Amino acid sequence: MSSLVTKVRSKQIEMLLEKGKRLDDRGLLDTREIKIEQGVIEKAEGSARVYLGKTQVLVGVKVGLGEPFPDTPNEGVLTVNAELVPVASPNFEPGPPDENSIELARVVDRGIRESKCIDNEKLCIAPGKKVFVVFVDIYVLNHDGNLIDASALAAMAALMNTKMPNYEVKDGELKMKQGYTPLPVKSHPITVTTGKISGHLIVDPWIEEEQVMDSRITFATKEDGSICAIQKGGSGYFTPQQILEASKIALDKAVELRKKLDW
Amino acid sequence: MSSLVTKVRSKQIEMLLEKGKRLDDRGLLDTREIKIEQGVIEKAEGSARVYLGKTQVLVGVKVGLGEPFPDTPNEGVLTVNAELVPVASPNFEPGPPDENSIELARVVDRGIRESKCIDNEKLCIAPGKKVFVVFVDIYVLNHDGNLIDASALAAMAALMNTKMPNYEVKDGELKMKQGYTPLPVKSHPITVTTGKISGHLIVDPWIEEEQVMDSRITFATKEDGSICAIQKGGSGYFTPQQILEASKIALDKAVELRKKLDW
Amino acid sequence: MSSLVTKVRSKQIEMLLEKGKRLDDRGLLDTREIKIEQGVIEKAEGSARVYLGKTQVLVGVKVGLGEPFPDTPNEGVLTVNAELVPVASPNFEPGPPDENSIELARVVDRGIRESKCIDNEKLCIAPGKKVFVVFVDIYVLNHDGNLIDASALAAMAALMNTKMPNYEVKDGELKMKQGYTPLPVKSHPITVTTGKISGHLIVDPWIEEEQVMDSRITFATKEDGSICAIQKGGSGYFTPQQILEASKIALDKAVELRKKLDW
Amino acid sequence: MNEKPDKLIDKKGIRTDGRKADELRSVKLQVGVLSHADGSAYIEHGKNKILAAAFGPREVHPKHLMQADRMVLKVRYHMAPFSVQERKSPAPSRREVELSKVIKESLEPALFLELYPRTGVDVFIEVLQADGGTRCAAITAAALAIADAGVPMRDLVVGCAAGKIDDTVVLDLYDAEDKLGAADLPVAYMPSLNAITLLQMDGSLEPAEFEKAVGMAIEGCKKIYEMQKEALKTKYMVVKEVEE
Amino acid sequence: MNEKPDKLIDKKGIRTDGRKADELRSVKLQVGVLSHADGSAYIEHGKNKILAAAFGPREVHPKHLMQADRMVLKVRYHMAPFSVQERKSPAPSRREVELSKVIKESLEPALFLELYPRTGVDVFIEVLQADGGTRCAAITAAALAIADAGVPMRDLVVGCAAGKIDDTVVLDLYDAEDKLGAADLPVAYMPSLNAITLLQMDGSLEPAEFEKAVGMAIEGCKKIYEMQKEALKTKYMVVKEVEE
Amino acid sequence: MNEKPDKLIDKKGIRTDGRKADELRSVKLQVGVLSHADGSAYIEHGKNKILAAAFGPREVHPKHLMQADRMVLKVRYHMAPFSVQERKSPAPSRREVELSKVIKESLEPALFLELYPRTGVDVFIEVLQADGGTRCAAITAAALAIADAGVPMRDLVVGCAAGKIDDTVVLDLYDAEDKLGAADLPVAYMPSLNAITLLQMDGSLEPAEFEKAVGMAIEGCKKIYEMQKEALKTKYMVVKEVEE
Repeated sequence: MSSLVTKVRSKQIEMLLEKGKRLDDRGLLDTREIKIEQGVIEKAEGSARVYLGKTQVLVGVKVGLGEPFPDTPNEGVLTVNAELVPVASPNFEPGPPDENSIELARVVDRGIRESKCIDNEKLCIAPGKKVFVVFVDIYVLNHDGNLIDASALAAMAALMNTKMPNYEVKDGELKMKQGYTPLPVKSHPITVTTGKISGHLIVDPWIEEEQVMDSRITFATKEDGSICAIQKGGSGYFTPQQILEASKIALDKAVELRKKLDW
Repeated sequence: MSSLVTKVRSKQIEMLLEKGKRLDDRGLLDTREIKIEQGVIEKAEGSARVYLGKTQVLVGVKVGLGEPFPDTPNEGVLTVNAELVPVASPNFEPGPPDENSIELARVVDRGIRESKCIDNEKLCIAPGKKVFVVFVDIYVLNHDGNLIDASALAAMAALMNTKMPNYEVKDGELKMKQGYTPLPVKSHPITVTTGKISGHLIVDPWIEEEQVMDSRITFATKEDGSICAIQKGGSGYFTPQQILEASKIALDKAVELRKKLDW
Repeated sequence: MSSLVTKVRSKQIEMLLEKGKRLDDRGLLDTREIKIEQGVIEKAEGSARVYLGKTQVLVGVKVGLGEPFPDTPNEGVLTVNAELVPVASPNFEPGPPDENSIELARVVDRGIRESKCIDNEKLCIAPGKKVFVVFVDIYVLNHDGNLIDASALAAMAALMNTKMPNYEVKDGELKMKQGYTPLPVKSHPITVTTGKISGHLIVDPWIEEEQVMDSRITFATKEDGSICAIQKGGSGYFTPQQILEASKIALDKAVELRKKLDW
Repeated sequence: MNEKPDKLIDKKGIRTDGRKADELRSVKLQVGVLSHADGSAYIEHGKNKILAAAFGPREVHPKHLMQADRMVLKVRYHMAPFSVQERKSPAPSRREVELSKVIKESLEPALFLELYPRTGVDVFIEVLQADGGTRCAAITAAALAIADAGVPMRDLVVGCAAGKIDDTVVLDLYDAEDKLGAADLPVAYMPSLNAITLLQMDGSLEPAEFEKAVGMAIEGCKKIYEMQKEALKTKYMVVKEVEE
Repeated sequence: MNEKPDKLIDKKGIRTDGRKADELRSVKLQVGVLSHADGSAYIEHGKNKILAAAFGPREVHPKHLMQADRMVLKVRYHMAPFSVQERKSPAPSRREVELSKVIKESLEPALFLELYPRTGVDVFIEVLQADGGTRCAAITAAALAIADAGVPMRDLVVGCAAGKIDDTVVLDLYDAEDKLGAADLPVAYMPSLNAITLLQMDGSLEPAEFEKAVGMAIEGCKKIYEMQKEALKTKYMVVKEVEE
Repeated sequence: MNEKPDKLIDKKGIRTDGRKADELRSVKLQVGVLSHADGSAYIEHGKNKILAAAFGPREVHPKHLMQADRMVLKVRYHMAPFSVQERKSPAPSRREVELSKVIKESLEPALFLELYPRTGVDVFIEVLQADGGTRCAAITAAALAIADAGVPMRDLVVGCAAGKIDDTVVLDLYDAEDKLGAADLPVAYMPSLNAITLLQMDGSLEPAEFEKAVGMAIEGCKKIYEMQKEALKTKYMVVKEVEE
């Protein structure tokens, strides 16, 4: 977008915010409509597509076998990767992950990992030798803003939908057994991002807002009301007061979403 | 080449084709002179240099040891790689393989693989554990057109010239024995490319023709007259009738070449 | 630097050299002041920072475990890598090693390897299976000229400062024992680079001289006065007579430095 | 994974997924599915699920690829890591590079490249789930995405494979048939111009079988072509209704 | 390597390295340490040893990254291969890419980006030895390097983490506390503007603990800020003395 | 592979390949062997088989490498995957990057770089088979390729190594001598200017041996120089005959 258009749009957005309104008619603390479809990729061990307004994220989960890390011989391995697929935006280019997709993957990873929502020890088949390796691939299909929340939601929905093949170790050999077991998901972190535009805090910024936004702050929180991951982004700043306000907003929205999603 | 020069040359080529002639005095279905030198790289297990007119391709074959693929535990591994070496053309740049060299390698690979010309099971030393890995490296040294046919010919000539060291498994240990065995080559696919310039089909296009050519179609065929690989290339199209015509041309030329080469 | 500035500076340097002088008041065969600090990175197994005038090079040595090369089953593995860290010069860019850092690493490597200054067989823990892998990482922190000599000096000083953990093989298992052993350094190659500016040979060129220098020649020599590595660099040439003169200079300076450093 | 069946086609001419020799898999097409692409389409062809987006005509990036006398079409065929049995690295494989090239060359004949010099059209194809015949389904979707972007075309391009399983020439192989069958022959075609714009084959075909397979693939293309046109119409009808 | 201790903080509130809960590690700052950078600084924060250099304002390279309406700040956070226990490959890891981004975004609020369009400032950070809290120490040094390069700033930026070990909220975690503790919360702050420019967290914190940790980190930042100003002053005083 | 022989040179001064200490391997040179390069040459030096091609003077690509006050020479030394015992990956190794640099610097003194500003010459060297001393043979061929391209030169550059096997200084080491010998000293030389443009060494040499080796390498260079001139003459004579 040209610099002039950005400035005009920026002014317009600020004026609306002064009146407690947003371009798309939401209130400052309203989340866009959420739609979750699970099991959309039958060939993957788990999958979910999330629509957050027009933002569309597909997450596929593949479960493979591998070796554990030497310092956690009894735990499975979780890998989160994000692709900003070029179908999603004229600004995405094909190629190896850039800083934006790496940050996205790492923030989603942190929410999952730090909430300890997966019972990692149940992913161990033979301690120190064979464990399940869970690949969570985030595929952003349409970028209409707030990729972090949409991706975190899609990743959790896909993990909740994931099944693992059954294995047993017999005479030192690994054998596949009949049937599947659901991935052991113990809790459900909810990730809420708040944006700041000229002093106003707004929830779930969409793309027009992101383009004029000072900064954002993301909180992943658990069922018990504790915080498990935070990420500030963007070229602006927050006052300590705004940070605390954003944390409260995130906790409130999480409660609201848990009810809606029954998580 | 500038766009104007291309257009003039293009016109000239078309006018000649109308009269059944080509820039280099060949008939439309004539192949350039072929010269094959085998064993030119003494240190490689197999090698051949092919001259197709001024086009020059060197293929070296290295035979190593490796593990078989899990789904074919009794078969050796064949790998075809092509380098458009920058000595060959002012338009070739050093660097990792681009789409042209990857297509070249894969088309040659397909001709070899689908014709089943190598007795893959004879490349197995210890089932599921040790097999021969055959690296076919195509090195384009001078690009005067029709790299596919020249490369396919050079690859086959090099494979026919390839020797494998002898191994035996003794007490679970792999031991090299005296002498060498020829690579088991069972048949000899012949690859023929036909180009289309403003409706005319020509065999073995050279570089001046390639620069103005609509499209090309390559057929690899076997001794028994069956087709084992096809590749259409270029930004133009063929009618179904032209496709069938090109297939007949390729089969006829293959018979002619087999006689000439005694393959 | 602009081409004009370079020419003026070049002229100035040449005029001084005619009078046996240099821009920084050194004599033609004088080395800049050398300062060596060992053990500056406590967490590395060895380290040293060398100041050669304003040129500053930090070398860290990490000692790990790995497999020996198949053709030297009784020897440890030495790996030298150099990073022209972008803090060191406005002309250094982040990214994979370019030809300059690769040459630097390989010349330093050659001095160490060809002098046989490390008792490689003492780096073997279990022949053919486990050996020490010694990573020498050259980190150029400030580039004020003559990186080769500064880096070679820092690498040797770091290796002399390196300790290896103690291991023993017990019942086929590798066990770490108490304490550390110094890396077995048997000799101390000294590397001296001579530059040529319009016929004058100068020792230890600094950056202003390097920018106008025709070429350089580096000799690594041992305690016994033998030469173990040479590298000519730069776009100019040397006469055979100049080469011999440079070799004598290098041998003389090495003697002088050995005294100073007590190596 | 699964055992190889004795036969891929039984005495009655029924294939392992219940189809007859010349029967297409079900095909579902949707146009205009992505709000930030200039054009887009989604195809479900059997179990293949593929998304295509077109951007342009726009500036060519990087600039040195710009052509003074023609439009530059760039195509990327890419498979999602979760689209296949074993997780695929997102880095482009040699297969994906080759397919990107042949798909590009299958679409170029449909475009008036020389009429839009100094511009570029980028087509991105994402295979979300693969089940045999992805390049053909990708072409079908890509052509729709380009049309949806408003780029003038000589005709739509449509892809469909034929091949041989056991001793029978059949239409539109799915994954298991592709892997265990005797030959696969993907074709792309512009029906109103009777032009074949992609043709590949691997396996083994007698000349007569080859001729039959080409004909069968073309018939398959023609059927899907009707659905393509319908999908385009539907989208614009819907748009029209909304606008009223 | 080392065994996990029973407790990271004892009954008297003393941590495994002898510090109290709200005690900083020793910090040593030096400005203008590299002769070929436009600005530079060196920090020893506990056992962290970090070098930062700033170049600019200068031409943006490569050119297509130049912005017509603002200065472009580029930041690279990089760890020396020998800075950590196991040798680290010099190729940038995903962690280093993310930290480069958040550090850049922590420094940008201090710069008058819009006043210097079409120019660029490059900040290179080299972690020579890492002992927990490198991103915070890196920010402290980077801000000094930028100031040393003479680039106008709204305020210095200073980094300091807080966190939780066992059940206690503490200041400035070192490596072992970071790995074995319950939460780490790095903060960057501009004291005179009361602006938080970096905030990350992983682990588990109750809202009240979070509030406490943010406050504690800010107090830590304020202390280091005084040292930053001193370090800048010292450098320029020294320079002045030399010039007289 | 092969066992190490007891001696690399016997009592009569005969080496394992039958040569005397100061004897060159057979050298075969051919100029103008590639039709699409501006200049080209092929060398067989012992069992080394090397192809060199020169392009230019032409535009520098990418443009930012262009120099306003001089011609830019780019050199790539590259080994074919099948040129050595174990298949070599076609990606450039660190060794190939270093050799490309020193070969470039061995050729630059022969060119009037400052007379052709804003232009570039690219030299591509392909080692088809390697048997010790490839960098020297590559230089010999590269100089011929540049001359064949019609780029003005101060002199041809010619490469030849000397070295030490057992206790004897010898000329032109082949692969086994290189690997098992005591020192290898590759030299490039412009005979009519008495200029050494490449000199490297690894191994161990006394100063006197070093002096002897340099002298021996220069004598070797002079012999090959005569063949170079002959090869150029032959090509142009042939060309002349054809033109008549």
